[in-house]
Amino acid sequence: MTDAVTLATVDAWLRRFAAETAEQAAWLTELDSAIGDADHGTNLARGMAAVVEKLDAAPPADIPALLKAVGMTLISKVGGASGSLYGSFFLEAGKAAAGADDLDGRALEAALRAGVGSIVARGKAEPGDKTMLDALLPAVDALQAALTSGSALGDAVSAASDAAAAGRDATEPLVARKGRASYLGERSAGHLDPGAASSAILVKTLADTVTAA
Amino acid sequence: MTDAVTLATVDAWLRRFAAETAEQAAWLTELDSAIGDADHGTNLARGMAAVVEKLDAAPPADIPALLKAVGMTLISKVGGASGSLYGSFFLEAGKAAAGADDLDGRALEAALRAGVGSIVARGKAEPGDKTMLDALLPAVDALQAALTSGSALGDAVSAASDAAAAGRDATEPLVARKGRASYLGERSAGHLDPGAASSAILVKTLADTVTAA
Amino acid sequence: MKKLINTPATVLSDALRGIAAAHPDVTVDFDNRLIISKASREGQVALVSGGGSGHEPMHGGFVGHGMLAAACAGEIFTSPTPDQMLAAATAVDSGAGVLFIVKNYTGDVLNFEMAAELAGEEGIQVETVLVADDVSVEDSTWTAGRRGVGTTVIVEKVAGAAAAEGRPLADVKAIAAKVSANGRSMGIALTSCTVPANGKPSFDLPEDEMEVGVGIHGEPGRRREKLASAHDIAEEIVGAIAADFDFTGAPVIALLSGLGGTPLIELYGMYGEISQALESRGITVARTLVGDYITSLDMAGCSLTLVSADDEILRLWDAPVETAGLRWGR
Amino acid sequence: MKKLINTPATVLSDALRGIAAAHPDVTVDFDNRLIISKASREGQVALVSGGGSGHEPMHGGFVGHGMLAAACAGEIFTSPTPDQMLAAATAVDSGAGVLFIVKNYTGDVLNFEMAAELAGEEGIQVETVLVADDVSVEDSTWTAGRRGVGTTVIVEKVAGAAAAEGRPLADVKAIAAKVSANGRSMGIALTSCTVPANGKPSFDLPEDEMEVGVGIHGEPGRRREKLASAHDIAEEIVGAIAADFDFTGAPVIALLSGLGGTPLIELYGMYGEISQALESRGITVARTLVGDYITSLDMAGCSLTLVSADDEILRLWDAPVETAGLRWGR
Ligand SMILES: Nc1ncnc2c1ncn2[C@@H]1O[C@H](COP(=O)(O)OP(=O)(O)O)[C@@H](O)[C@H]1O
Ligand SMILES: Nc1ncnc2c1ncn2[C@@H]1O[C@H](COP(=O)(O)OP(=O)(O)O)[C@@H](O)[C@H]1O
Ligand SMILES: [Mg+2]
Ligand SMILES: [Mg+2]
Ligand SMILES: [Mg+2]
Ligand SMILES: [Mg+2]
Repeated sequence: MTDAVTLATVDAWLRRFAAETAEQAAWLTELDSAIGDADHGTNLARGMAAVVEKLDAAPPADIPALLKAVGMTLISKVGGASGSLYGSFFLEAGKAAAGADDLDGRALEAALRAGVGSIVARGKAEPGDKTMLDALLPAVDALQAALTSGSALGDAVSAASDAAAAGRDATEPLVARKGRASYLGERSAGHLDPGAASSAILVKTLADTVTAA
Repeated sequence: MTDAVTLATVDAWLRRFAAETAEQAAWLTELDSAIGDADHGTNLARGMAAVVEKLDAAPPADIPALLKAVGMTLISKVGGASGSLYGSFFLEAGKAAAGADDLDGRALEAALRAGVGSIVARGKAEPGDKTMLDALLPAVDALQAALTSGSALGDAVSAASDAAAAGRDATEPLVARKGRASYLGERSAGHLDPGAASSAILVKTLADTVTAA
Repeated sequence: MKKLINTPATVLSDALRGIAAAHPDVTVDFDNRLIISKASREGQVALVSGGGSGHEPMHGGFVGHGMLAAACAGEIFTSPTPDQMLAAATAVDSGAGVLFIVKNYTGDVLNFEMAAELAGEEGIQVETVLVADDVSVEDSTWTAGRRGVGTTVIVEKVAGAAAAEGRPLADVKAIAAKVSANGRSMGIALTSCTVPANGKPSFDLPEDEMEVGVGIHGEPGRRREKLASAHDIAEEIVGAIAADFDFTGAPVIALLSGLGGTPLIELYGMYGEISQALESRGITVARTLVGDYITSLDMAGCSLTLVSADDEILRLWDAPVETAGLRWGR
Repeated sequence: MKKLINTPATVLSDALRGIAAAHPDVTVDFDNRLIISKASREGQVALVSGGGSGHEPMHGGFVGHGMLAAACAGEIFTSPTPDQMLAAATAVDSGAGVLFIVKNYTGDVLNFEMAAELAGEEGIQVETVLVADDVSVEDSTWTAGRRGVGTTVIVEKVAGAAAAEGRPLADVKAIAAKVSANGRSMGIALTSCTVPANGKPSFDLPEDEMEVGVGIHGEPGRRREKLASAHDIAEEIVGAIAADFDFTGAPVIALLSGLGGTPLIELYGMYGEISQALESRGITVARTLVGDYITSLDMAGCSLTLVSADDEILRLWDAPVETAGLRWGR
């Protein structure tokens, strides 16, 4: 376990996320099938496979470049709401990390918060709207709280992952107000939000990668 | 039981046939669904219901007029192969009965044979082609044979009915060469021909009516 | 059975009401179940077709300028009756005669035959052309012969254009007969259709099987096979059609029709494969239609029709047509 | 899952090959998944639309003279990406600017937004019109708002005619926005569709139930009801649409679209009922389309769209159009 996130760690994180989305694609699509249009897992897996290809073909030189490459690839390969939102997330996170070499806890938190901020800016959703933000916002908050209370980086990202999972689970009873699920009105309650589910995977793979590093 | 077929008997026969086709419509359509286009029962039931309406609205004065009315009604209400073939059958039977008052056994046989002849003339099928003729031809032959051997009318029509039923059953193993079932080639074997099935009902209702008269 | 209908018994009459409401350029004769063109046709040969319903847009959707003068609608999958055909001929004949376009089914043939006799008795000049293009049915003088399927659409279009040019009945008939002779079709189904009055699928088909060589009436096909890829299906259909008629001599009009329950995205995918299969056999496509033109209620599947087209056929194909189902040039 | 396809992953690229083969008057850019019109458009505003695939003929079938200059095809039910839209805008802009026609889905909106920014940076004048016409979704500033469905087809036709007349971008946008504001839609489904990559129906529906208020992406509707007669469904749909917008003030363009798995005979039956339901509410129909125009893969069901049409809209509606999916006047 280390106390800063290196380029290798970020690379490993996103490859792990790619492997995990491929594995969970059917489940994510299943969730999207209940309250959306049954493509979330397929889309994300396709996009992350393209990301891995990109990373293999042209390994970025530093973390900001890597995050930018991921964002651009997702934007140009995924489509749909999540392609544009996850794409913006990585682009903005990359911008926030500009100039940095490794990311310590604070820098990681700043990058993630900037990414989440761009999802808010683009999608105009609020907490409780039953979207990926319901997993991502608590995750960033938990990361911050843990770092503030002096936790080591590994513990802090684990806390973030737990918060994302809790946030994902908390979307189940919600009535969606953004995204396709909002078309269902009351019928959207009783189902996990697929984007929150994939976001929880995103944060969990980060935690797993950092704690294994 | 009588020894000649009266107008009332013919009228009763066709009403009985109408009732019976209505009752057996689903079965006939089921047979047609296996090797045809799933409409034989529906079509015949619709046509015979129209016949009954016609007989109610304008009761024909004699047997030839009645048979003609039945033929015209079937031709104009049924459509498909069987509408035209059963229609011709009754038209031609009516012509053969022209001038007759009641029909004795020989006159009945002549009328039916003329009717069957018009099915042959129109449809150009031969025995063994897996059509209604496979029930009708044996029926007329059996009627003739019984009358020749001196049977009473009732026994003769019962023999005709048995022959029609046997002819219907004998269509099962045949490969169809006429009608829609012929499109199936070898796959038409193993199913009763729907037209033979309805023809057997036609002859059976005749026998039932004559023996009850 | 899940259908957007009122009751099985009124499917046809309800549809006729909808056609009348949607298409002000045709007249619907509800008693006789006719769809009649309002396009002027003075002195021209009038084309009349018809058949069982359930194949929409065929035939009612092909009534209008440059195609049919009238269509007779039978009950679902049941040929119309001679009365209907006679009423149609009477309604549309302007003295130049009537051409009956008949698909080769016993019921259609017999009923149109009677109608032609009746019309003749009323002094209407009637000729008939028969379409029997389905290569999945073995052709033999001992049987009812081949079914008439997709070539019918092309016969109606091309002969309709000839009629609109003012050609005499004998010419129009000859052109129709030429198209009919030059056309071959074959279809496959992934599911059965459900006849409303029957209420259940006409045949059952396991999830991993398809029927090869189906017609348009829910009858099973010539054989059942494992569900294949679009590529392999295209090879099979094109192979069978090309084996039956030499289509390399002249460019073809290609019609890939859905059977009613197959979405356009699948049809286009199929057409990509068909186009390759044709090219690899040296067959040149001059004109293409992809969509629902001759259907079988809600059946999932498709049928391919090729017509070998000389210059006259192509010219008449390109002539203006204005119907609900086919329209260009006006 | 029974589909006429090769593999789920190639459904879109296979369909694009078929479109290219079937329609010589469009160019298919396979890399960018664009369908581009070959019709001359010098100095005219170019319309670009697009969205997830599975709704054919929308949008690719509406590319051609008098309608779209290009369509961007996304994966099944997945909005295309900004790259595609930028490539389309670049390919079709002749200097008069580009109008993006966008259905109101988060993905479509976000991706077209990014594309508009990128195109702006490249000096292409871009305007956007949003379609959000589905009355089965409650309209609220707190939510993503209404879905865009059938009105899109009418926006594309009418705005395309305005562009073909040489009207400037601001005018074409204003006309498109007027049609969009005047349009309302609602759909019902008897079955779910099956997304190829998912391999099973997106939702299960018992034999005797239907989904009311469905969109075109296999999402369940607003509620589930007992399967009703065509008459009652027409009353429900027309009632909901008429309650949301006053259509008695001007004649309407009515579009009854199948969802991909519903045969035309059922659609016509439905239209007969809809026409009555409209009449009984004092709504006059000026133009009608019945058929598959905006679909949802193989879903059985239909959607009704009404657009209140002033003289300008009607005139532009009647103007010539030459696309695979809509064609008249040439
Ligand atoms: N406005 C929004 N803000 C944040 N997240 C959103 C928004 N709209 C949708 N999402 C997220 O996107 C997810 C759906 O992604 P996906 O299925 O890939 O796209 P689409 O809805 O276009 O098919 C939803 O589950 C939700 O979490
Ligand atoms: N050429 C023919 N000669 C005699 N009977 C025939 C002929 N063709 C068909 N049939 C009979 O008609 C029956 C089918 O009738 P029906 O289903 O009502 O008509 P269709 O085949 O037009 O749907 C067949 O089962 C067969 O008995
Ligand atoms: Mg989705
Ligand atoms: Mg039949
Ligand atoms: Mg029939
Ligand atoms: Mg999507």
